[in-house]
Amino acid sequence: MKRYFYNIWETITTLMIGLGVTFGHLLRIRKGNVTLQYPEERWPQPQREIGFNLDRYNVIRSRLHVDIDDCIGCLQCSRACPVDCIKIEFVKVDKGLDIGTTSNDTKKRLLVTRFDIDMTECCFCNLCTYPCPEDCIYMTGGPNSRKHPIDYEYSTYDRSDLIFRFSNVDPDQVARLTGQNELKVGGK
Amino acid sequence: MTITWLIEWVNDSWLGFLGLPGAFILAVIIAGLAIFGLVAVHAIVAVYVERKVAAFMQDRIGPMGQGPGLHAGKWGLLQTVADALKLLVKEDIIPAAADRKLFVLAPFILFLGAFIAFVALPFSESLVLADFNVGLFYILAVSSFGVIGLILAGWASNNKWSLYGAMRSAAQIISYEIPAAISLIAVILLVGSLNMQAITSAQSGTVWGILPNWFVFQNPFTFMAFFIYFIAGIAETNRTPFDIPEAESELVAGFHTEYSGMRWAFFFLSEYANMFIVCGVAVVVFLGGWQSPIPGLMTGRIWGLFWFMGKVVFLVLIMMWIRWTFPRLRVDQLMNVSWKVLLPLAFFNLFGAGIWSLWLD
Amino acid sequence: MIFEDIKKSLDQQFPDLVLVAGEDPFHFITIALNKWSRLARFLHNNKDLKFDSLHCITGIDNGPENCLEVRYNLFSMTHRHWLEVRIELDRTDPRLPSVEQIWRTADWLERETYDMYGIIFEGHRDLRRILLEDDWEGWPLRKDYITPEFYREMPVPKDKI
Amino acid sequence: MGVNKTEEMVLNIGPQHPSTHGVLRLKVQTDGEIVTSVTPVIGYLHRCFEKHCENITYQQVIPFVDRCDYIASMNNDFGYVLAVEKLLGIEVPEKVEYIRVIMAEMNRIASHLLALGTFGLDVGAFTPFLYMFRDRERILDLFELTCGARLLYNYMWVGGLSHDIPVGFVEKTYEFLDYFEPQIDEYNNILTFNKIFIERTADVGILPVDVAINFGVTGPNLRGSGLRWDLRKDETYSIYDRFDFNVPVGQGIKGSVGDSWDRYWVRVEEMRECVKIIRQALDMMPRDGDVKAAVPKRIRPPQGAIYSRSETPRGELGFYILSDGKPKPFRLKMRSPAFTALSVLSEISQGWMISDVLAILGSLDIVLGEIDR
Repeated sequence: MKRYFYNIWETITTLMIGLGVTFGHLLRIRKGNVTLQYPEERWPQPQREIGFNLDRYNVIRSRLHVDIDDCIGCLQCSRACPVDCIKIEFVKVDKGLDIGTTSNDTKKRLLVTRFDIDMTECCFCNLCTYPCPEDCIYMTGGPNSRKHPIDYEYSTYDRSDLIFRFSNVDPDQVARLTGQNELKVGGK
Repeated sequence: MTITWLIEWVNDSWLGFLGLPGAFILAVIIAGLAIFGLVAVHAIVAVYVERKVAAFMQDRIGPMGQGPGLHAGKWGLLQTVADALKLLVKEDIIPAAADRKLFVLAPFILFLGAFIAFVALPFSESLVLADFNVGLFYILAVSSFGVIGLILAGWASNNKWSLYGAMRSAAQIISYEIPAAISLIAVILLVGSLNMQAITSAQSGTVWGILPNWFVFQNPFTFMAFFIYFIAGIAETNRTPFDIPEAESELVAGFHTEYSGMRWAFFFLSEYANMFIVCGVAVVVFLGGWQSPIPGLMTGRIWGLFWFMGKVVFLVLIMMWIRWTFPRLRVDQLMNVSWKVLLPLAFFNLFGAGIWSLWLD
Repeated sequence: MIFEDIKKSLDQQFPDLVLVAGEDPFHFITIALNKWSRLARFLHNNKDLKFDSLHCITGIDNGPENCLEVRYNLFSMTHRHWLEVRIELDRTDPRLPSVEQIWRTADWLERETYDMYGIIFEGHRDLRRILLEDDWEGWPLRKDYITPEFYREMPVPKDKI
Repeated sequence: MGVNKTEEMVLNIGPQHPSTHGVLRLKVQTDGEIVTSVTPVIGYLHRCFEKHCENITYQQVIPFVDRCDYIASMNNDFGYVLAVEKLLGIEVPEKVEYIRVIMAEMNRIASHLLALGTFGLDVGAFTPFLYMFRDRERILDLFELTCGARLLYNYMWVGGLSHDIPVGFVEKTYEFLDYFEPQIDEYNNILTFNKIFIERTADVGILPVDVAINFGVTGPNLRGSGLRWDLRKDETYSIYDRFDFNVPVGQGIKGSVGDSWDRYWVRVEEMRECVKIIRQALDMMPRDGDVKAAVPKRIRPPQGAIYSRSETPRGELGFYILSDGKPKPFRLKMRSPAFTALSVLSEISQGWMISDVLAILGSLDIVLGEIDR
């Protein structure tokens, strides 16, 4: 009998405490609100204490971008990729020809005819960006904002739009520079 | 403004050529439309309020919109309207294996149960559609009519989850009718009438000096009866912590798993209508109906309506508050609460109230 | 108990049980297939050993020319010692006694090994595929497994670009 | 009474169901509301993790390990890199160890928050779930600040970390801990000591300790059964021996030892211990040092096999790695704690009601990504 009434008493008190907690939140909604109203407000909003200042990032995981002019076709990124979403093909250029240098003053020896990244397969592990000797593959935004601004929505209507083709070499140029169509296909 | 008054009014107006039967039909249609309007508006407002209240309790801000166009009005005020429109134009799906006729019928039966109970609710001193002398009994009787709709819905869907939901809700509603009714009897005992207006009038004046002479304050037994009735009422409307018939995490959506579009909206509508009925009865029986909380102040027809609605909304808000705080009971615990806690307490209350009234005499 | 003691007590109980005992870089014993059932019961029940926790069952395919292998990692919660038991199996008809009724956790772990390698655990009460579909063909983790072109007439996806 | 039995019905809970925590299917045999047998059917999320690992290098395995237990990726990474480092025999710098411990414990809090929140959701409490997600979000924010990712981090590398912690991380973490500790009391007020919640979970799904060991149940589920067993204490790895913390166990405060409430309570208490560990680690952490100093250029472990285990929020995560001296693992077996935890479900949920089965499932805290791999 005592247990019966104790149970009722315990029920009433604990439920009242619970009601108190929710009521407190109901009253403190202005301070406690955590909703971010997406189209009006966007995520990195330091003034709202949600998220952090972009300068404070070490790294950001976002869309991959390649500065193709700096690429020397070393295939390091393609080898590092665990899901094989980077496809690179290149042509060897004759020794005498000059096809420019990268921003690190490395002389380019290979003409990258194809540099495709399938972002639908990308797992955002960031492993491809570390081995790059020229720092030309990186994820947009964050600490790399000055190289390429962030693609905030990063959404398309068509899946095929998520396959990014970076190479800007046209076939005529390949023939002119090499004099032959001997393509050495890279990638795994 | 009873239904008789309405019939006479129609008969006396330029529509008099219809004769008494025609006037009767017209009056019933007018009254029905008025109730339906009230139910619909209440549902729309209550859904909005519920979403906001829930959101605020959970540190969210709920439906929002900050301008015209695709947004649902400022502060999301038009959110439920938009939802209702969406439900209206949604595809109506009837599962191939369902019992077609019953499947179509079930939501209307459920809604009807909530709908016809409104007839006897006294909204104000003179605003009650049918002021019968068995008003309270009538409301209790017809509001359990809806359970037939629930069982039909669960059965006709031909879905195991729905069946479970329906069976649970049948057991639940039948169990909770009893403590609810017995706690109301404690008040009926004191008033000596089942007439809703008579119960309201019995609560005029003051008690303990300052408090209004409502039954919730009048004596300790009716005070307890109020809580018993309110808890049982929450159970009757299938809301958390007694929402086992639709128990989202167990039964997907319980009896309305297979429903969509407007048919589903009728389930929703009747849930909110049921909430209104339960709170309305609680207000009339325990909280002085349309009487002002400060006796003598702000009385009159319009104020009466205001007080009645205000009290109902207050109780509905408490229901929401409870819903968004508690976990759900298990089905056997639910029965335990009803039969082993609420029912003995209700009987004890009835007994106490009887002694109290004898002692007062 | 350290490994040497465990081995000593095993040698006492079952002479010529242990085929190989080595370090790779951790201690293990390789045993003959037919002794496993009795050994398991002994390891579980013996008071000094009391390997009450079977941690992991690993199936291994040593290549199309070599044998299949099953490795058991046993641990004693009371005495806190480890033992790795290795059993080598014939590739064409891999069978070994089940320990599902000794360590109940072996139930699912053995089913998983069966699912991936086709190793049949005799005496298991419910030996079905666990992760793959019941009608899956082949044993995926064997080294000579060839990915099918179709599964139930659905093509198996390939690289897009 | 015994004859009063209705026809049994098979109820398929899942693969699409609000409270199966992923794509799990439970074949439940029911007699009215009473459950007579439960058969979990798994594999809907099978992604050939182990087959995949045989075709990629040790470094590339880490993103896939992340995706196994996606709720506690840091802990999974930790377990994996410990195994590979043991195989390689490399020592990592002091600072790396501290950062790893901080990250692992933070993720443990985040994981427990999710476990408790969804457990609340399973028994019908919606609001605590959102409170817990709100706080989990702050941890994820900290992770995002550190490594750019919110869920699948790929932060711990073999021999080091992908990045040093950013400027202001330590302060932000202290701030978070100060904010978080009082929140635990709030969860207790709204959920843990709520009588309805106690009624739903206490004495429900009792898992006796011998059954737990025999079924290989580990982690908070085992501790909920009353056994003081935590790898961080009992088989210390990394630098856990330097910290002062307790191992909470289920004591049957509201029911019997090993019931669902105890498993819940162990997680609540563990969050407090995590806070303690993080505080100590932040205090003791060396402020400078190269986190990539010990990262090997090429990971080619010597021939051999290793079984290494670590304590994740779900229990003991074991990796059996067989190396043949090539840059790719010859065989990598992951022994996932949730796998064994789910296998005990059919044992402990017989005779309970449908609602209880889901409550027990919630209290076991499974992640289907790890079970199906």
